[in-house]
Amino acid sequence: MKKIEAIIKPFKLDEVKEALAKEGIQGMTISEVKGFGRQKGHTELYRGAEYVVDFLPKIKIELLLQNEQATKAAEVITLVARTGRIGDGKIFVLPVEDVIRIRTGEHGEQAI
Amino acid sequence: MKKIEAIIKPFKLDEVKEALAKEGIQGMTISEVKGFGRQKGHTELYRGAEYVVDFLPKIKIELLLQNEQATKAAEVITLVARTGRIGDGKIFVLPVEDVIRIRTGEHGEQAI
Amino acid sequence: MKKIEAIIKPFKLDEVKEALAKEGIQGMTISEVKGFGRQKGHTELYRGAEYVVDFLPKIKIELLLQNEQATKAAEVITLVARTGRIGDGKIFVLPVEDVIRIRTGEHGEQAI
Amino acid sequence: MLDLPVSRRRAPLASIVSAALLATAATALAEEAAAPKFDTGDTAWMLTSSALVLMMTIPGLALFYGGLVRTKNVLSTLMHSFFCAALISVTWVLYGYSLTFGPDVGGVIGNASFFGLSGVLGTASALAPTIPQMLFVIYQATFAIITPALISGTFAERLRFPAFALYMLLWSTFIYSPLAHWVWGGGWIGAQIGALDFAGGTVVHISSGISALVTALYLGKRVGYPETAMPPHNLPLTVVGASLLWVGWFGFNAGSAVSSGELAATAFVNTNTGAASAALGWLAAEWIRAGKPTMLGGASGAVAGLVAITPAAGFVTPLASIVIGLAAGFVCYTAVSIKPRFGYDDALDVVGVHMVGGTLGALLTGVFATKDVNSAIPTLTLGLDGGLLYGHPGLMTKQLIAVVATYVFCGVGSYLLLVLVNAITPLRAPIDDERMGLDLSQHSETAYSS
Amino acid sequence: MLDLPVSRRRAPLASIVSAALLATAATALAEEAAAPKFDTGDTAWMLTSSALVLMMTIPGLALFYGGLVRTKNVLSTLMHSFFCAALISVTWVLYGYSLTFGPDVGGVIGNASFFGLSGVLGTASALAPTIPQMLFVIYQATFAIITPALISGTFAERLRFPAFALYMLLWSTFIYSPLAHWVWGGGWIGAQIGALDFAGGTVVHISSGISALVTALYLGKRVGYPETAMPPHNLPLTVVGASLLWVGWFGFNAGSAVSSGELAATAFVNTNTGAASAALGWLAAEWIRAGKPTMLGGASGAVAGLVAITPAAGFVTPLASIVIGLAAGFVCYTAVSIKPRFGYDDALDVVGVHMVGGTLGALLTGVFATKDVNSAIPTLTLGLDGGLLYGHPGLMTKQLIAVVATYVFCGVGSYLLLVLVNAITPLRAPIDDERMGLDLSQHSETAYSS
Amino acid sequence: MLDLPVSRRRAPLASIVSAALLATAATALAEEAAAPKFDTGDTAWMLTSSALVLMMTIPGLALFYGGLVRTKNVLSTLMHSFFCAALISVTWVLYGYSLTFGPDVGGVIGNASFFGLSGVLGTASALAPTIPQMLFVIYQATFAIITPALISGTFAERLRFPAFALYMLLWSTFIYSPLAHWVWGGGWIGAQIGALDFAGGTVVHISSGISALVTALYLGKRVGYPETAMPPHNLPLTVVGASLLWVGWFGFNAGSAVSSGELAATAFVNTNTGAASAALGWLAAEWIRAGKPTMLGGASGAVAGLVAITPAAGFVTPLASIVIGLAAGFVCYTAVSIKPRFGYDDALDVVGVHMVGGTLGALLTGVFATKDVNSAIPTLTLGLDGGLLYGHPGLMTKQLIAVVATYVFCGVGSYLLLVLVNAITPLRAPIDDERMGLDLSQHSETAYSS
Ligand SMILES: Nc1ncnc2c1ncn2[C@@H]1O[C@H](COP(=O)(O)OP(=O)(O)O)[C@@H](O)[C@H]1O
Ligand SMILES: Nc1ncnc2c1ncn2[C@@H]1O[C@H](COP(=O)(O)OP(=O)(O)O)[C@@H](O)[C@H]1O
Ligand SMILES: Nc1ncnc2c1ncn2[C@@H]1O[C@H](COP(=O)(O)OP(=O)(O)O)[C@@H](O)[C@H]1O
Repeated sequence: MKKIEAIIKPFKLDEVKEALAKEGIQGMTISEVKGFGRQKGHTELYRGAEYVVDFLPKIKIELLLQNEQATKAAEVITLVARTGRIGDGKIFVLPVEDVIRIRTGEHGEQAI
Repeated sequence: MKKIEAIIKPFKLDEVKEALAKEGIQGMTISEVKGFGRQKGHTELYRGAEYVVDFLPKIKIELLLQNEQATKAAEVITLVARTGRIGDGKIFVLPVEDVIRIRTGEHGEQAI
Repeated sequence: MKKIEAIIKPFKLDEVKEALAKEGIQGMTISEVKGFGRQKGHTELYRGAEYVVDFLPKIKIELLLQNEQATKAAEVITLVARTGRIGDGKIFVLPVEDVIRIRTGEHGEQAI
Repeated sequence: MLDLPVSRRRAPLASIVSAALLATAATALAEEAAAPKFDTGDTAWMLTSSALVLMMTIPGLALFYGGLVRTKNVLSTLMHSFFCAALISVTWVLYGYSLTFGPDVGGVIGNASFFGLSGVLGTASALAPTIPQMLFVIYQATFAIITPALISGTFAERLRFPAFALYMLLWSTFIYSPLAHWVWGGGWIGAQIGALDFAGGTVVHISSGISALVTALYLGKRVGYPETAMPPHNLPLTVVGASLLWVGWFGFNAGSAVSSGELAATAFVNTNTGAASAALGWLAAEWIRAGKPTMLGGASGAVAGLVAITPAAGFVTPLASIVIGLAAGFVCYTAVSIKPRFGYDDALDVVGVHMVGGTLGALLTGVFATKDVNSAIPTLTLGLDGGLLYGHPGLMTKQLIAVVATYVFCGVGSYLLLVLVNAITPLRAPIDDERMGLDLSQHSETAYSS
Repeated sequence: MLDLPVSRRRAPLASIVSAALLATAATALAEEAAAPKFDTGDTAWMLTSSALVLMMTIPGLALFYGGLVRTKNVLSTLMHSFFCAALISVTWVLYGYSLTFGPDVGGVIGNASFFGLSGVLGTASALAPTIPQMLFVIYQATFAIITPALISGTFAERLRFPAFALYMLLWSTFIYSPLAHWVWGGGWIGAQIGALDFAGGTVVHISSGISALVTALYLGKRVGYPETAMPPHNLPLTVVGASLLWVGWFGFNAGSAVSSGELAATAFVNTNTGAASAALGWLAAEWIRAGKPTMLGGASGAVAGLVAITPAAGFVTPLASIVIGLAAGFVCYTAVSIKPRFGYDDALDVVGVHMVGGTLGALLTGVFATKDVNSAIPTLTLGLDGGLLYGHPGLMTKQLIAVVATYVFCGVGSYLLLVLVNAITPLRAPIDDERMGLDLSQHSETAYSS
Repeated sequence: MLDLPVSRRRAPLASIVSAALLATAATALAEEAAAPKFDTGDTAWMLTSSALVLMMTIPGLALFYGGLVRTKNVLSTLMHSFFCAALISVTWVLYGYSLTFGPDVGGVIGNASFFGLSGVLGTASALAPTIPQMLFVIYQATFAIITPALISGTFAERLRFPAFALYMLLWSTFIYSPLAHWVWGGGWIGAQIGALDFAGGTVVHISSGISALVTALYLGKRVGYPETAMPPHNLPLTVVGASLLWVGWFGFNAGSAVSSGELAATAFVNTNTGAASAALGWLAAEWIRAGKPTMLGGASGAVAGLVAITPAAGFVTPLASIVIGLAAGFVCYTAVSIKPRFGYDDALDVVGVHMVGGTLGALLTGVFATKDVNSAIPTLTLGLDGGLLYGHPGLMTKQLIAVVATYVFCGVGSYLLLVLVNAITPLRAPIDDERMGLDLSQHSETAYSS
């Protein structure tokens, strides 16, 4: 089992969700995060003063999947979330030791 | 050392926190996330139009623990966060290589 | 490659960000979380009633780095985020299996 | 009630009631005299006051309450005030005004003369002889709107919407209209007992407060109360609400002079002074007892002071207002602090603020009322020219009778209505709906998105 | 238009227009009579009304719209209303008032006499003989401000700011001023046809509504509409906005009596009744059709009712207002529900609420208007003493002419202005700017931080 | 000051001061004449104005400032305004009104005649002969409330609450009351110099602005300023605040006519025009200098314009208001932009807006004032019938004296009070409390929860 963490541009969320659903992926957890990277931030104005905002809004998607599904999911996200412009985001793949479904107490792949 | 990530229903947070505290677990980090899964979303109304909201509010608990404590904690959460209905959430167990306590610079189990 | 997750006091974010940038670290993802630990919460008042708030606002920094950079980054954060008082936070180091840059599809260290 | 083309000016609402009623209630009724000549200044102030009092409910009260609930219930709470404004605006025109201010039937209720506002155009009410009766209708409508809306603070976060709508409809019809008639419309409390209520201490605040208590007891507690903390989701909204209540209350109290002159000015000063003193009183009590003064304490104190000064505003001096305000701040703070001991769940403290504050104000009116401020007092009180402080304990008795009558009538009445409503459609939301929040479960809406 | 030191009182705005214009439009023009004697009560109410109507736009409309957009566009949406207040306040003083209410040129436009408000001090307008003309200027300014601001709901979330500013400037000058002149300022619709529009059904609501439709069609849809849900980012703001619109509308409608007497009172009652009934109507429709009544539905319904009652407020009975309100609730709900079928993206439903509600109100005024409420009707309508219900279908014809003329003039005019503006500076924000949000892309600001 | 049962009407506040004082200050003092006959229209407008000016502080100013601070300090910032309303409402009744408007003692202060408002009932003030003195009391109270509340913008996010409360109490007593007495209450600036200040340019804005500067310098900077960006946590709240300030300001300026007639109307038009022009001016300056116009810029500009037009509103023409407004927009924008160079931390720009805008307005009043708008000018200014533009440089001198006197008195006075307060209870919150936020550290509260 793998955990996939994808940082994407917020307006891509709906497309990514649908593409993953098409792959048969039935669950995911998302959160609002802020990212800092090569994509430069923007300048904001405040009564004649300017200040730079480095952190840009991103969406983080967390996915627990079996190994093959994980590979597939990473590919799908890479494809769908891409705009080709700086700031499209990253995907991290992490090892997972166990998964439990709280409702049933099932462990492992059953629980995904 | 393990990292436990639990996605639970928001109204269960207080109970879970107390149950973990009873197990001697002294620290945790939580955040607001949104989940998508078997539990179906709800319909919202907007001036005669309807739209479906898939993502439901969940709480994510992050816990860094020694191995045995981790097993215990996962059990406790499974027990306490359960309502028996779809959407109770998941627990993920991830391997961890090191922990540092910023205040002291301690590493490893000392730092938990 | 490692994933570093640091939980720090919010007002330390700017300093930490700058210190990491000085180390040549070009990207990071942050989110607002709430922490519970040895640092005790505060009491709030509500029309003559008092209630204790255990969870305190923290910032979580997520960093994907090559192994040496990761060690260095953990050191820098430990140094800069420290106030010496309870609640300074933790750093967790997790193994990572792969990283993908969505814009280019690059994998591994290239993609960081 | 009679429609006179009168030119008498600047007498307080209540004075005219009694005067008119004691005199010749029967005579002028049918005959529509020549078109009355209105005073443009009085009319201007009453137009403004009507707008101000509506502003108290929407957005004032809506925000005051809406900020105090949890995020998942804010829309349902705003809806409580907003729906009362919509519903009662219509029923008031259809029948509410007539039941309340129509010609008296046995000291108990108004008759049907003014149903659909027939016969109102081109006349003046004897209660407000210098303005068009049409304006008196809408001014009074705003009082009829806010009173049931005040109760909604007690049942926030758990009442089903259909039951809410029905309860408000029945309460407004069977509790508010009779009570307002008794006190202001020529009924027994105002005209026969001679109790003083300048702008609605009994009619608005005690009535909603005691009904809130009965409702809280009948409904039971919210899931998780009191173990789980349920902090206000947006206190700035509550502060805005309290501020607009404060500002709008000038229409409520100074408007109750039903004229634009010194009585209105005095009521205005007393209203402001009472609100301010009570804010200071509550903050001081908090500072002493809990160690810190809070913003919510200041806001709650101001509202408590406004409640307490309401029956007194046109009868007492500004210095008396300071005393009334400080007392309200301390007493209501205490009432709210000890609520948990009684075990009922009055979610947003309607009892501690309106029932307690209203009762305090009604009784202190019996202490501080003075002919120096309002020369109509002897007529109104059937002979006493002031309160306890001026050597007339008799007024206290009258005030007590009015208070007790209001408690009994509204308490019992609300209980019966709750039983009735619950038999027709369940009051409480199912536990899952309550957990999910009333916004989603009752209205399929979410307050905040990104 | 003539500046008379008249003492005639309490006639509705429109009545005086016609009366004055039919009579002796030429005579008094140049000669400044002895300083007119103003009525302090009328003046007080009109000062208040002016403040209330400005409050409708800022913060009322700003919040009503601001709460409905997504977080990234809230400041740009607030700016739409705020900037209209700033811009048109100045142009109105410079030339707008004069073009609208200056002496008539061929039934089409006012002349330049009052440019820079020269000659205004110390006079009264024949349209408002008991108050200073200076006050009439500012009262009318608040109408000139809100009308273009209403349109902004249609182009929210995608218009570039420079194009917005230019469009509003041109629209206000070339659409609003002529149209308001035609209806109220002595132009052909009010003075020659004799159509009734008490407070701006055609001038304010139909005009902004039809222009909104044309603008939505011309601009195209927002990126992602309608596939992506775009839920309101902060409905409590919208509820506050709707509440302040409701309260402020008393200045709009009751203020249109331009006096402080029974006509103002009746318009006040009708306004409140219409708003309330429409809120109930919309909620009922929703409950039946979608299964739940919503807070946004209540708020939208109230606004729809306020729109529909606007042309009628000083001409109909309170019972007629209930009918008009209920109809507005049902009809506007339906209009808004079926919008998706037509495929244009009227972001915040200006068409469904203002065009549809305004048209409904204008026509129902033709049904329910009655001399009993407003004795000036025969003068205004050139002889009919009421509407369809009172046996005079002729009024409907007049109303229809006014409505159609407004559609044609504003529809075509807006289209031409859009083409012109777009040629000068692009209307649409580039797609990336739209995605990033107008707050950042147009104003370099973010609404909320921590 | 004398209590006359006068019937003179519609003269501006200031004119009566001088007239009355120059004439026979001694005579009528003790003797209470027969009950004065009040004008209901004037009274209606002043009741409304009093409500409007209170609305400027709560919720207007509270929101304007509250939206600009960081989330952790919003309640403490709201509290600044709310607490001033509570505290000064009470002290004004107890002694403030008397010190300010009581019979003059040596041109410096009022005496104790009106302590506790004794002797006020049943009389009129010579400054407002057509309304009850009771009403003049509360109208002036609202000015006394907002002035210290304005200062709070400078010390936001770092002042301890106990020190805040004490500072406001002392400032109001020892700075505001004397200064307002000098300018309006019969003291040396108004009555002997003859400087013009229609509605509070010196008394309210320069006084609070210079005190803000001194306070910012004395207190030192917030932790992290200016390295760390401290963006406003909720700009929509700020926009609502600015909008309510704009609307409420009609009570402030048009109310300062203390009557309901043409002077009020002219002041109303000028106020609106000044606000609007300054919003445009600020936006233009921003657009030119920073590349984008911002919503906060529009809101700040409007407030700057309102400040600048305040002393002039009843003395100048609408066209002059456009000039004054545009100048205020440009100048205040510049002042605020260059603030960082001076190194003090005036958190919410009280200096740049109120000190600079107020000074500009006071001086431009010296340029544009004209007898055509206000025929009382010759009496008020001891003989000059207008300003620089009308060939009378003498008025500029008077204005300059008033401005400089206000700077010196308030600057030195505030400094002394700060030293005193700090000796009694520390002004600055400890660094950890400041970091945690004042809401939690001073009030044990959190603004927003879920
Ligand atoms: N080393 C990193 N660790 C964690 N998150 C990162 C890292 N680098 C980038 N990110 C995240 O990915 C987002 C996009 O990265 P950026 O460098 O701007 O563009 P790109 O993805 O095109 O290389 C950032 O906003 C940040 O959230
Ligand atoms: N594969 C997954 N990866 C990440 N999070 C998941 C996954 N599946 C479910 N979740 C999270 O768990 C929550 C509950 O899952 P759901 O399928 O609705 O019910 P259940 O937990 O009863 O199986 C979801 O809302 C989501 O936050
Ligand atoms: N076991 C844990 N698992 C996850 N997060 C933890 C754990 N212990 C502490 N934390 C996080 O670290 C923060 C600081 O911990 P705390 O015990 O208060 O102080 P210190 O870091 O000085 O030991 C907590 O608020 C919480 O967010």
